[in-house]
Amino acid sequence: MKLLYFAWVRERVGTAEESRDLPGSVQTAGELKTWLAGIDEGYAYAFEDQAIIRVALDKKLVEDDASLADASEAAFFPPMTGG
Amino acid sequence: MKLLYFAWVRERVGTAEESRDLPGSVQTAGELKTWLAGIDEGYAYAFEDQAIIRVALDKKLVEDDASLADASEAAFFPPMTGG
Amino acid sequence: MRIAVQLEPFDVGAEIDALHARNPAIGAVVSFTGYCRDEGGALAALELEHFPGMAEQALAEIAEEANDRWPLQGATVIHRHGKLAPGDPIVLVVTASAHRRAAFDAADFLMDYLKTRAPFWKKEHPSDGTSEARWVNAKAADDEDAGRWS
Amino acid sequence: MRIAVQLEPFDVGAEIDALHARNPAIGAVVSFTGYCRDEGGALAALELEHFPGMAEQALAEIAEEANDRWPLQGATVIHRHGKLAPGDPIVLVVTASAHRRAAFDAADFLMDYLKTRAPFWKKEHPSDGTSEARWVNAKAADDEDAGRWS
Repeated sequence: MKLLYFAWVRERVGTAEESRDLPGSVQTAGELKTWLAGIDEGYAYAFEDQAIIRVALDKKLVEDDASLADASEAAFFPPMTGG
Repeated sequence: MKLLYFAWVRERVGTAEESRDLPGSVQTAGELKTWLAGIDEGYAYAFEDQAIIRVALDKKLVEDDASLADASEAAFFPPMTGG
Repeated sequence: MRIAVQLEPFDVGAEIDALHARNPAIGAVVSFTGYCRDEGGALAALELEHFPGMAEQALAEIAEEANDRWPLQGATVIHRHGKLAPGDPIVLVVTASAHRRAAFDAADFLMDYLKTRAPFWKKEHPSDGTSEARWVNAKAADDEDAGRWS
Repeated sequence: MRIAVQLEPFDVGAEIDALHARNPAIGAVVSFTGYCRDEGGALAALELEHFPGMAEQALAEIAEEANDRWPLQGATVIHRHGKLAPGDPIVLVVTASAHRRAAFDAADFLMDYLKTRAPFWKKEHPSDGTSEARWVNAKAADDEDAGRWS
């Protein structure tokens, strides 16, 4: 799956974009956050407060219980601060 | 006293500006409306619904009970419709 | 505070730029432009009568009141008079503040107050060429809008 | 609906004129321009990161929602990205309607929603030259503002 990171999530994981094979047990956006948090220290730091990290599947904002089944891309970022 | 009229009040009285000596019994803006209404048919028509006619003394909006004592100019007009 | 009552059109972009003037304390500028509508083709022209002297004074007082109520970095109010055609701009309000809430509320307030307190009167000239021009009636809704702020 | 996400500055006056386009059904145009502040001299620059593709899509969805809620004749939303200096314009919202209430409310709504739903992130570069650049924290007040419309 294609994974994108923005703002301080990007800085903490150390990459803007990558591709990863997800284990079958990772079925939802929230489960994907938990799984990513276990990769290494940088990912753990990025996802230390999982609840505030926003997820977009194929460029649509979703809740943590959203299924990854039909998504080809997941993006992770902090709460937006535009405007 | 200098008297000014605007919009349909002006059209009904038939003049934009005039000067009139007021009788001593006319002390307030409201009393001036009533007095003007008695001048002729045009004035009567202009002031037929006295309550909705606005008054400005020396270019300041006032209520009907405002005293004419220090005013040199009184203006009469319908509710404003600018903007 | 910039207040103007004029026959000429105004330049909205130039007024916004002049108010902002690259003042780095300003984070938000809101503008309201009111235009003459054609009322579905029924209106040929709009005539705006005003009370010279009092109009400028009333607009300045309303702008001062907005300035007292909100932390503004500045405000501009321009109202035209004379004969206008559908599509012509009539009135412009611009407000500048550090934050968006104050800029929005002050512009909204200025328009509400201006409608009920500034001495301007609109007369509509119909496009059918036969019916007489008629004075626009004040709307009860405008008094209610102005009442929101007291 | 005109939606743009761009590096370049925008021309507020030209955008307002383009949206109004002398359409005689439009009686009211409201614009909101957000500018980079210098935070009392503490800020040297603001960096705006965005999610390309999703940013345009999110702004278009928010504009559609405004269009569903109010009788608009049109709306424009432009958001810049990249590095901005104090005084630079960041965001522009313009709304057009027959009446002022709809134009004001729709512009207010667009700004509230855009702040919490469009994928942009601000990083502040301090002017003291020694402290590190830092990401702006989302404000609870922005969520509350967005909540006003639900």
